[in-house]
Amino acid sequence: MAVISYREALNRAMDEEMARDPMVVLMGEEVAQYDGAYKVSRGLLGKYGPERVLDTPITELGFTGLGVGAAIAGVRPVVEWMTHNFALLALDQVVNEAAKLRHMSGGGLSVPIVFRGPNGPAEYLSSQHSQGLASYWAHVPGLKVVAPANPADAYGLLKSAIRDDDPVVVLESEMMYGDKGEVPDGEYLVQIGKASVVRSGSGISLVAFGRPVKYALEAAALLEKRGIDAEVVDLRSLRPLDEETVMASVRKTGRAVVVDESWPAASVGAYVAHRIATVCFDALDAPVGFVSSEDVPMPYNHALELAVQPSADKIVAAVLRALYLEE
Amino acid sequence: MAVISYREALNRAMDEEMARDPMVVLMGEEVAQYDGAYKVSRGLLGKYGPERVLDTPITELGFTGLGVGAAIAGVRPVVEWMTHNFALLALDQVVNEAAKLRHMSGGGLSVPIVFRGPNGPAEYLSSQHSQGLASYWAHVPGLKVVAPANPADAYGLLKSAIRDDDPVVVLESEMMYGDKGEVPDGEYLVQIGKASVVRSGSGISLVAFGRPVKYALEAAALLEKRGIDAEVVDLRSLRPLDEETVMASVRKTGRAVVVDESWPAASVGAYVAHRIATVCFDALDAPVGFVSSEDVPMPYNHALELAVQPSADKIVAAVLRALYLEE
Amino acid sequence: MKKTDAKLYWELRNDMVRIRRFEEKAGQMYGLRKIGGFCHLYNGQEAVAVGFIGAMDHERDKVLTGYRDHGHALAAGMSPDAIMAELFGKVTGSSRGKGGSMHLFDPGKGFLGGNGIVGAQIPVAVGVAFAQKYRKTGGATAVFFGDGAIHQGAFHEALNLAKIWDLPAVLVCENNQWGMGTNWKRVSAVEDFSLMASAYGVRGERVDGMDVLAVRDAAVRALKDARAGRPVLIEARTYRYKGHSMSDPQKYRTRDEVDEYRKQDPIYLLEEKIKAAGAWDEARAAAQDAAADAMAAGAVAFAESSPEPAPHTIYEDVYAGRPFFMGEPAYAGRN
Amino acid sequence: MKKTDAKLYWELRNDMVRIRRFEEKAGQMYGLRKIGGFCHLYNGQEAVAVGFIGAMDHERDKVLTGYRDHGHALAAGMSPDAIMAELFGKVTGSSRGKGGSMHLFDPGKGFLGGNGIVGAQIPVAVGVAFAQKYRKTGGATAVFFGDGAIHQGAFHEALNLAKIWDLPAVLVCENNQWGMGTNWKRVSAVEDFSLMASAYGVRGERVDGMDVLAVRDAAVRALKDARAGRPVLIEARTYRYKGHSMSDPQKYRTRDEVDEYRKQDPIYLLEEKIKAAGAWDEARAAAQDAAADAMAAGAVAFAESSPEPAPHTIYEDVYAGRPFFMGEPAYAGRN
Ligand SMILES: Cc1ncc(C[n+]2csc(CCOP(=O)(O)OP(=O)(O)O)c2C)c(N)n1
Ligand SMILES: Cc1ncc(C[n+]2csc(CCOP(=O)(O)OP(=O)(O)O)c2C)c(N)n1
Ligand SMILES: [Mg+2]
Ligand SMILES: [Mg+2]
Repeated sequence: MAVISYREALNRAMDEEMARDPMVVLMGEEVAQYDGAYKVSRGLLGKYGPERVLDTPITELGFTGLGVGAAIAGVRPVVEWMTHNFALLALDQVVNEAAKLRHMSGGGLSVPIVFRGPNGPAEYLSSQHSQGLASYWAHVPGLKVVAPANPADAYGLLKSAIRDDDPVVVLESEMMYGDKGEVPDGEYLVQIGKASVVRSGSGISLVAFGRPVKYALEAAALLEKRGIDAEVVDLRSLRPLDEETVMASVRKTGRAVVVDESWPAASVGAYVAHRIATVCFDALDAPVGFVSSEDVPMPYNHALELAVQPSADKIVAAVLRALYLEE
Repeated sequence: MAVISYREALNRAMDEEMARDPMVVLMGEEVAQYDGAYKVSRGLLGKYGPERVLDTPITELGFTGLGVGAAIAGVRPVVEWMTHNFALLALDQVVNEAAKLRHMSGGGLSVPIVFRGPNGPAEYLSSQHSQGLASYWAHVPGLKVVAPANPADAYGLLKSAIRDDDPVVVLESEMMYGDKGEVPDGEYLVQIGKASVVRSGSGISLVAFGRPVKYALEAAALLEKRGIDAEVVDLRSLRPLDEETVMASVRKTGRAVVVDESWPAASVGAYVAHRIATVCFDALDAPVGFVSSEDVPMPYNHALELAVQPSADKIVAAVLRALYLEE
Repeated sequence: MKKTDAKLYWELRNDMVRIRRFEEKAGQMYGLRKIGGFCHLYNGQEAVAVGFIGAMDHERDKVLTGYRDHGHALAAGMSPDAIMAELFGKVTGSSRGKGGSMHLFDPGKGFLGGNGIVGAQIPVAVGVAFAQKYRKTGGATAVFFGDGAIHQGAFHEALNLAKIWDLPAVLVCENNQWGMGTNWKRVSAVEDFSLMASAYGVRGERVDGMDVLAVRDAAVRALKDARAGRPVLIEARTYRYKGHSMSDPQKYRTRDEVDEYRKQDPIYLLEEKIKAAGAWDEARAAAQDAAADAMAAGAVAFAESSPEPAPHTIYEDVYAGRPFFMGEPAYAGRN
Repeated sequence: MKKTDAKLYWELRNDMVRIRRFEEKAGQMYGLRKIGGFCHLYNGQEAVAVGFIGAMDHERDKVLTGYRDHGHALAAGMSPDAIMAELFGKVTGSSRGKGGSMHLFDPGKGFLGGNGIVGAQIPVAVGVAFAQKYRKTGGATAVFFGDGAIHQGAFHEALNLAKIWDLPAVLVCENNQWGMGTNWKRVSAVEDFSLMASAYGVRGERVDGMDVLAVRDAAVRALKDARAGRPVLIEARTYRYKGHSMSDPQKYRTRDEVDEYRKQDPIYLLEEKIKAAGAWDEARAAAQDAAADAMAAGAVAFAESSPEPAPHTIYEDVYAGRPFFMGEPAYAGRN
């Protein structure tokens, strides 16, 4: 197994899929000549040429819609949004076109397209550039939504997304592009819709996706020192949601804390907490804890922006509350 | 008290506020010469003239952003979206501008603007024109969000929204415009952020907002016949959320069913269910029930579109489950 | 007049009459509440769809439009039965009763919808053109939209993309002079939409949208350009006779205005040309009309006798392959 | 040369030098990690902000721009201390440390931001112009945006609105020839953005954005038009010397290209004019430079010595009046 970065894992996934299927193209702002704003597409222009790796104008609605059109006509586009923040401009094309064309056509059309790019808090960027928008995609039937939290999943999920015959939104994280991890050498696909238990434990279930999985693992390490044995479930896929794995964990531990770097209201995290509270009602020994970002726009000041986000400490505090050990 | 329609109540609110404050203007597609696609602005052009009641081109992003700019420069615009479906095109201007300008300017700017129009399932319109998008607004700090379920609230909440110094999104319902109800004759404001107990009961709390409040009341009537005494809480405001009223009700009844005509995942309804399950953990005798729209795009066929939405029957079924009386 | 011309003229007449009669029948059925919701009829604009789409190569070209889509669907060769059944919400409809009037599709005929969001079809169509170029199919894509839609940012972004990537796309603005109750001049900064082409370095052309032959000529030119990688913007000046949708009381315009345009009715204008060329044949016209009526009546009969979709079908056509749902589906598995 | 001209020239020089020196200092501070995130410097483009904004009436006119906003902020008269403190994330910053480099605001000076979403400021600015017209303030609004931003639908929708409602707005496209790493010609269908004006029936003008006097003249003309209800589109052809933001390795262009433009440096060009007019004064220039340096150094000292915002301030400036929050705020009430 090679140890590569999250960025390289995404790059390798696109590279291999482009090599495998000539219908796969990549388009977005700065993806070609500049190698991607975050260098995720490095080298692909040189390898696949300007017909398959396309720099777009700054027109999120336009090129997202163009991707959707290409997808219903036989191409398999990967559309890179420089960040998910800018994808709000393209939301209509995702929600009203990509997600609904199969349905509105009674199954006549397929929309095999991937929308990807960094989502969630970054650093020193203030509120327009630093927000977790996972909930906007997870809300919508017709989409699939994945959020890889490590290089192996980044590789395996993006490959699955590219092969999927439905529109898949991939939530990456700017802050994780440099993270390194083992990725199997041979080709390897991660099934969309399967969570993974990344740390097993018996005392409480920490359920997270994307970057907060790291905080959950950090929290688990801190908790271990206190003799609390936390299990960490990485959802990996928000739509479909692998309730089986989540509920099995919570039934085992009897307690859960959900972590989501989005705002709290109408969020994926709150939905997962709600589902746990419903499905595992009889098994729960305490309310499901929920650590989200604070319900405020992201400030620029670094101490403040950290204060706004979930952290290992906040997760530990939530766990202690769930164990009625609050200090 | 006059008995007037929901449509007339909204109209009267705008009329009175325009008369009261010369800075209030109304803009949107067909609001002037056509009296509004759903006739909510009937007569306002004649009364206030083309400078204050403006027909816009079909450019949701453009005129929404124009409204935001007008709001930071001393005008108090009411922006009508012909329906919330089309507001997805304008989402960036609401989420990244209206909701954040006060914050990004460190309190230097105020954005007193109202965005309003019909939201939620309508009839025979298929999936692009018939969806509940409340969750997209409720998710966002910096916005306020209200959903009047009857003429009096439509009147009182819209007036409060127009006077509010923050951006307020008003969720109306095409299917309720004709609904009649009593509205106080004198001026009357409904405070944003206060839920209302529209039927008191002791057996279970039904928590809803917007049109589903009607289904909840219907369900309560059906339940009464079975000897089940349901309390119905109309949230009225989704942001701020009146947790006090909701939790007081659930603590009293020990059981709750939340109803939301949005899709289930990452929805306001699931968030409310999650909050109840958390805050009232010890008081709950059963999992919080949740009746949402099905997790599918809206079909055109009438029987199917009804099957997709919440209904009194589905609420009754959820209540029976919560009472462990399931048939 | 050449014999081939006469043949073409009669064909064009037939195609326009079929749309006209189909729409009249759809209007009747709406009145009988067999059809619900928004139903946007195409009466008056037939020359645009028939003139343009008739000039396309159905083996490789593609068509997209907005919600006023019955005319384009028929011109593309879609089955009237499948359309009417869709309007009735029946499972035999082209979208299995899920799409309704605004969302007709027939991928096999190159007709890719039927879109309800004003202007949203334009980038999608440019993407279809991208696929044609990428896959070297030799095809071109025509996208139809209204005088209201041209102000959407989607138009601007898409036309720029079409031009800089040399895509085989023709953008056809059907200026029927009204966007719902708004006269186009009230919301437009220019009096000639083909002017907007200059902002994107593409060829713009204005054509009389009541003259099916003029539209057809413009289409032939535009498709040739498009196939050579030069996108084109066309404004077809036309008129809609009916309300915006079935529920529109039309207070914004006078009966006289409508009557004025009816004098330039596209079917009538074409008939005059056939007459002027000495190729008129009363019996042939009557036969076409009767066949069109039979087609519309047949479509209604088909729709009437078709079954409703079963409740569990709400879970179908959401995803490819095995479906999944969030929450607790109420009807899943209950056929 | 008239004496008043000389006075103006020296003022313009001073304003440009102040921006240049401020940006150099900001760049240094970024290198020292006193400033984080995206920091887009304005070096090379000074003539546009100074030429245009200098011609505005600060009592009633308004200015909006994108994220490359330090130059416009200074030209509008904003306090360098408040700007630098904002870049440092301090509570004394113009946005109390919440906005950072991309979100400068000074409503008192008519400077309404500072916007991070490419193109989003254009409709907002047109709305400000709407308010000016509605409230009969006599003011006009200028909005600045880049060669990348002009392709956004927001531009198109906003310019159409400005025209049909006769709003006092001037849209200034600062064509610095690069949108991040993309040369403007690669994404544009036209080679002259002022051409796009014709699609909206407004006056378009291209001006040399390195020539502060030319920009100023264009501004005077445009503001006059705008005040009369005739919006204007201006393309100011200019160049940015630094990377797109501080983290840009600039592999997409050559050192030579940058040097070529440095030869037309706006400060240098103006100095040549002052010299040609025989009004050059070496001591005066040195004094301006020294004052600008002192201003920048003073701003840093102010920022350095300012306090950080307290954690509980995250709950402030979200709503007017009493705040509220969803969920369970972790820090609320803990000052
Ligand atoms: C984005 C969006 N905004 C508004 C509407 C509501 N709407 C439907 S059709 C229409 C008028 C469109 O006029 P035009 O483009 O001229 O087309 P026509 O109806 O004349 O064919 C409007 C406003 C919509 N469907 N989508
Ligand atoms: C909607 C949106 N898309 C993408 C970005 C990322 N981005 C920031 S600046 C920029 C380039 C803009 O170029 P231009 O308009 O020419 O302005 P300049 O930076 O040259 O001043 C891009 C792509 C963004 N901030 N907003
Ligand atoms: Mg029209
Ligand atoms: Mg630029």
